[in-house]
Amino acid sequence: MAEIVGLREAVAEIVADGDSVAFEGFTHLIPFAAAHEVIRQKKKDLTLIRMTPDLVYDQMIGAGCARKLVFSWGGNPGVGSLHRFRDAVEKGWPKPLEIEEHSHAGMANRYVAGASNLPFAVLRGYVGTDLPKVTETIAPITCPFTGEELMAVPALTPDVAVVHAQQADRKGNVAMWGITGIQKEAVFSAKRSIVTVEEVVDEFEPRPFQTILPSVALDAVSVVPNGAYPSYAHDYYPRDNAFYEAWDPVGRDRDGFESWIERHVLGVEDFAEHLESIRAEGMVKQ
Amino acid sequence: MAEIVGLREAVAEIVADGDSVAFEGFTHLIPFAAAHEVIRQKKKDLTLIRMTPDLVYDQMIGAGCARKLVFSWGGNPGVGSLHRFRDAVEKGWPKPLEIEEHSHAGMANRYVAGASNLPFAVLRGYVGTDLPKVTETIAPITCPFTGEELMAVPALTPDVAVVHAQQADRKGNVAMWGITGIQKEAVFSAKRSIVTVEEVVDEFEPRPFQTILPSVALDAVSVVPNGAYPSYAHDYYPRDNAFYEAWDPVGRDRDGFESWIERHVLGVEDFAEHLESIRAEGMVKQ
Amino acid sequence: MSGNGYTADEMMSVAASRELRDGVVCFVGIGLPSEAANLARATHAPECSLIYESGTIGAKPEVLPLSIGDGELAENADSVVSVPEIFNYWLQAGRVDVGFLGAAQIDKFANINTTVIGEYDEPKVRLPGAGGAPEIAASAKEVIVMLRQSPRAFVEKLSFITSVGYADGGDARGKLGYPGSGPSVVITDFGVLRPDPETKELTLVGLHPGATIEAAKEATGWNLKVSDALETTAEPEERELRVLRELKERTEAARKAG
Amino acid sequence: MSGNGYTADEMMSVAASRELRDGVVCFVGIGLPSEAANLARATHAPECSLIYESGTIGAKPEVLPLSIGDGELAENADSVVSVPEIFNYWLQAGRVDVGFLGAAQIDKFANINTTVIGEYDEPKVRLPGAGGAPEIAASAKEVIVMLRQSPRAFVEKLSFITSVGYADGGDARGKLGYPGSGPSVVITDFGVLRPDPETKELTLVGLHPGATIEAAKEATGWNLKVSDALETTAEPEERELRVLRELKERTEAARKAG
Repeated sequence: MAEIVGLREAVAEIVADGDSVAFEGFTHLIPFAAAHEVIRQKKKDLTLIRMTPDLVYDQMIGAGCARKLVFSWGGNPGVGSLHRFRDAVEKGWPKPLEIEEHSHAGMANRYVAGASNLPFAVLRGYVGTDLPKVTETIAPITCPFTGEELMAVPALTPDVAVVHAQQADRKGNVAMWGITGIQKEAVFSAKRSIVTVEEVVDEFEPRPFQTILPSVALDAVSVVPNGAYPSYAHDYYPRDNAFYEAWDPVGRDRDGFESWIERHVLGVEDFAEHLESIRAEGMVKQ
Repeated sequence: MAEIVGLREAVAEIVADGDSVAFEGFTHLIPFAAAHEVIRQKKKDLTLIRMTPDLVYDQMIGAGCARKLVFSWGGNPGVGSLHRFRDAVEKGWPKPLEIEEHSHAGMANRYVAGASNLPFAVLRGYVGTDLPKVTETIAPITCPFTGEELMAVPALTPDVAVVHAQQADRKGNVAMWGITGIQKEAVFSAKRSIVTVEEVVDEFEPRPFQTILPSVALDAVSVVPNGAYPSYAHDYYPRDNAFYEAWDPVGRDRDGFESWIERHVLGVEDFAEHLESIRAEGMVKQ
Repeated sequence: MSGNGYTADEMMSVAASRELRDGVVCFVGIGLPSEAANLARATHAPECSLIYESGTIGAKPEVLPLSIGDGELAENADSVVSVPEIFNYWLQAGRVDVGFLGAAQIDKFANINTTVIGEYDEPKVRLPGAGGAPEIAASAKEVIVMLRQSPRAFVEKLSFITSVGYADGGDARGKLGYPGSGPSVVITDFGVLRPDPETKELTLVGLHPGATIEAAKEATGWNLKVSDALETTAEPEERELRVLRELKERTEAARKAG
Repeated sequence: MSGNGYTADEMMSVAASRELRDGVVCFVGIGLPSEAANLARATHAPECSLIYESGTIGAKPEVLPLSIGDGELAENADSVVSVPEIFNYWLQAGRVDVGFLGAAQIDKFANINTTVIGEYDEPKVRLPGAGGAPEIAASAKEVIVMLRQSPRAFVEKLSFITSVGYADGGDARGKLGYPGSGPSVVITDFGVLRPDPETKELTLVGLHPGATIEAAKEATGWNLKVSDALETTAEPEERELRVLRELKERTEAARKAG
């Protein structure tokens, strides 16, 4: 059963040093506010799991929260590289980053297996690619009925899943709509969960392609307006493409990055202050 | 891409003697109209696949369409036995019926595997029960990562899936809502599909828990108002519980059954006439 | 009808409803379990979340569903999901606290038969089959079973094991690797049975008012063990009886109208 | 800019868009493939159904998405489903007619690298990685690849095989057991390459107007084979160019506003 609590309290109670954590949101509804709270609370040695690391993990990696990254596509979409991710992989700064690399289909099915309490998932993939040479968590498996050989990948079972959604009701049921990606599976695969939402409402309206995460499947729900910025929340605010472009020079330089994190994440109280602080520097268009 | 065609034409073109067919709908939206059309066209040697055979398969079995039944729960819900099903299993009337029996979880995962183009699915089940002694399509499988033993079941890949839904749009996209059970997986696991709908609309309204089957995943869409009667169509008409109770004495007796099928299915032109004909005999409450 | 105006079936439903703690996630079988679970929700357990295998989560039916997928179940549910999702993401994933099952036959180790009486290939009675029961029995953290006690239902040896309770007893269930811990209680029209902590054999631990040890033993197809600390079930409270009867009246009225 | 007012990149997008037949289900990669697929949808293939890996089916974007999950994609889609469903029920299930991919590097058998340049453990360039490409390459009935031709992109040996084209050529792909038949065409800024029916080696079968065999060979890191029946690509029609430019202008405007 979800409790509706402040984000600071939720992160303090639910995320521990050394945890494996999955922040999900496929371009849409990326939980930036929760990630910043993790950075502010200086959580460390985290295994970060996410299909598309995006800026959210570039920031957490650069801030030194991560020991390992499990992922399938690491870029700044439509812009270029994730420089903090590359600096950690290529140069070990601020600390070495172990990586475990899959395809999207592999990651998605690993979450499904975790959500289903199965130790592995099966798919048609990886054969003939070089991924099995560099990733240990891929193994052949034979169909007991047809003898056909397929590939197995182990379940993802993060200690904590963190997602952002549009709305919660007063009982802590959560509604998200638009592109909902892998969020349900991430939450269901995890031992504990935090959901940030734009707002709490008395009742959900029917929406196209709406997904409900029932309260009984969740632990903490925190209200954080604009909590997915600079990604977007369908029917609330658009993606700030300009921020994604502006991130490129910030992330490119170690000192510039550290100064940015200090000014806009570590040096502020919460996500509302973060938004004010980047707006004051002209980094926000909205 | 779905064509919007008459049900008679759809069944004639899409269902062949000897096919494996899955008529799905979990209490809700059971495709009775399509089943009657199959009976009227005297299709035979069908392998009938369905989690809950219900009256719809009791009628098809009694009418001699079936060679085999793959299922997980065969009863008249809240009423009692399916007498035609039992007569076929126990006495071989009107012809012997081979059965392949699973649990709901097994059947559901078999459809998921079929929909995913995988030869098998994995679940935690069957161990310690007598089902593996009587059902050949259950086999142990070992996790290549943990060594844990689980159970595998082969994919269901029906030749034809048949479901009923509330609405189609003019392009043949289909919307269903309320309890949607296993219908999406049944359609996606099948080589061909027929969807009957209550009506065609210009545009779908958002509905709670709505599922869309895109036109490109379908073959034939046929408009049949009340096509799920005596089961129900959420927001259209309720379940006719009285018909389910009235079925018990009809199904109990071979002659009574044959006469009923002759009068109300074989002897009518279409489902609208069927409804008139049972209403004339006082069998319909609605 | 017992002395003070309630039937043995009503006592059974009330006793079973009391086993459901408030706030739990309960996977409900149709029939008697559904009646008891909804009685609990309408009395002492308003916050329990009822799941039906048709895919409804947090169902709040006003009348008892005749089938497992009545529209009533979806109407005010917190969520409605697909059947694979209910079985994989909820039941198998260990999100169900209590599985609430009926049965045609049960043995002394709380294994359940809902498949056939007699030989599988030449059955005396062909029952409906497994449905959701095997995986509910496997994966719910705890299982409550309710069925009327009789020598034909409480048998020494099942014709068919559809759903596993404690297998051959002792630690046999543990070796099967199921996530759930098995049946914690069996509620009948005579009383309450619980598995012995060691042997896992079902033991009579409670008698409903008016029932006797002798009658309970006669209604059991094996030599039923009786607890030294046998308790007597508290009679149905007025509110429990009223709510149960109103629920059944509403259900009957809806069924006739429907 | 070529003589009559279009760039080589525009020619590439137009040529790629022409490969998409109307009515097909197309799984679209972001960037150049998305541009070409939406050009096709806005010209000769209005009924093609565009799928993006974020879960949108029948997406109809008015501007090109910057990322694979822009809200624009969900807005008018026929359906929006979860990521597992897109990969399992659509792509792996064989419901995708055409996979439309970009690449960082490609080899003569149309295998693709989007992972690293150099050694995996000490990469010269760390690329984004696999994303959806390996399974698109595996399971789409047919694959269209588009990328700019250069010796660094068209290489004799890939640093890393992220997605399989024809493996070592010949019938090597068949032995991998994938449902799809592999890349049918590679569109570049120089021309059109197709796999030899026997050896599966990419062969230059078409040159865009103004391009030469020599230039195409120089832009290729292996000894590029040239078809005896080399064709010349038809120049972009006025409508194709206009629609492409309007699409890009709308996209640029939305990006600046957004």
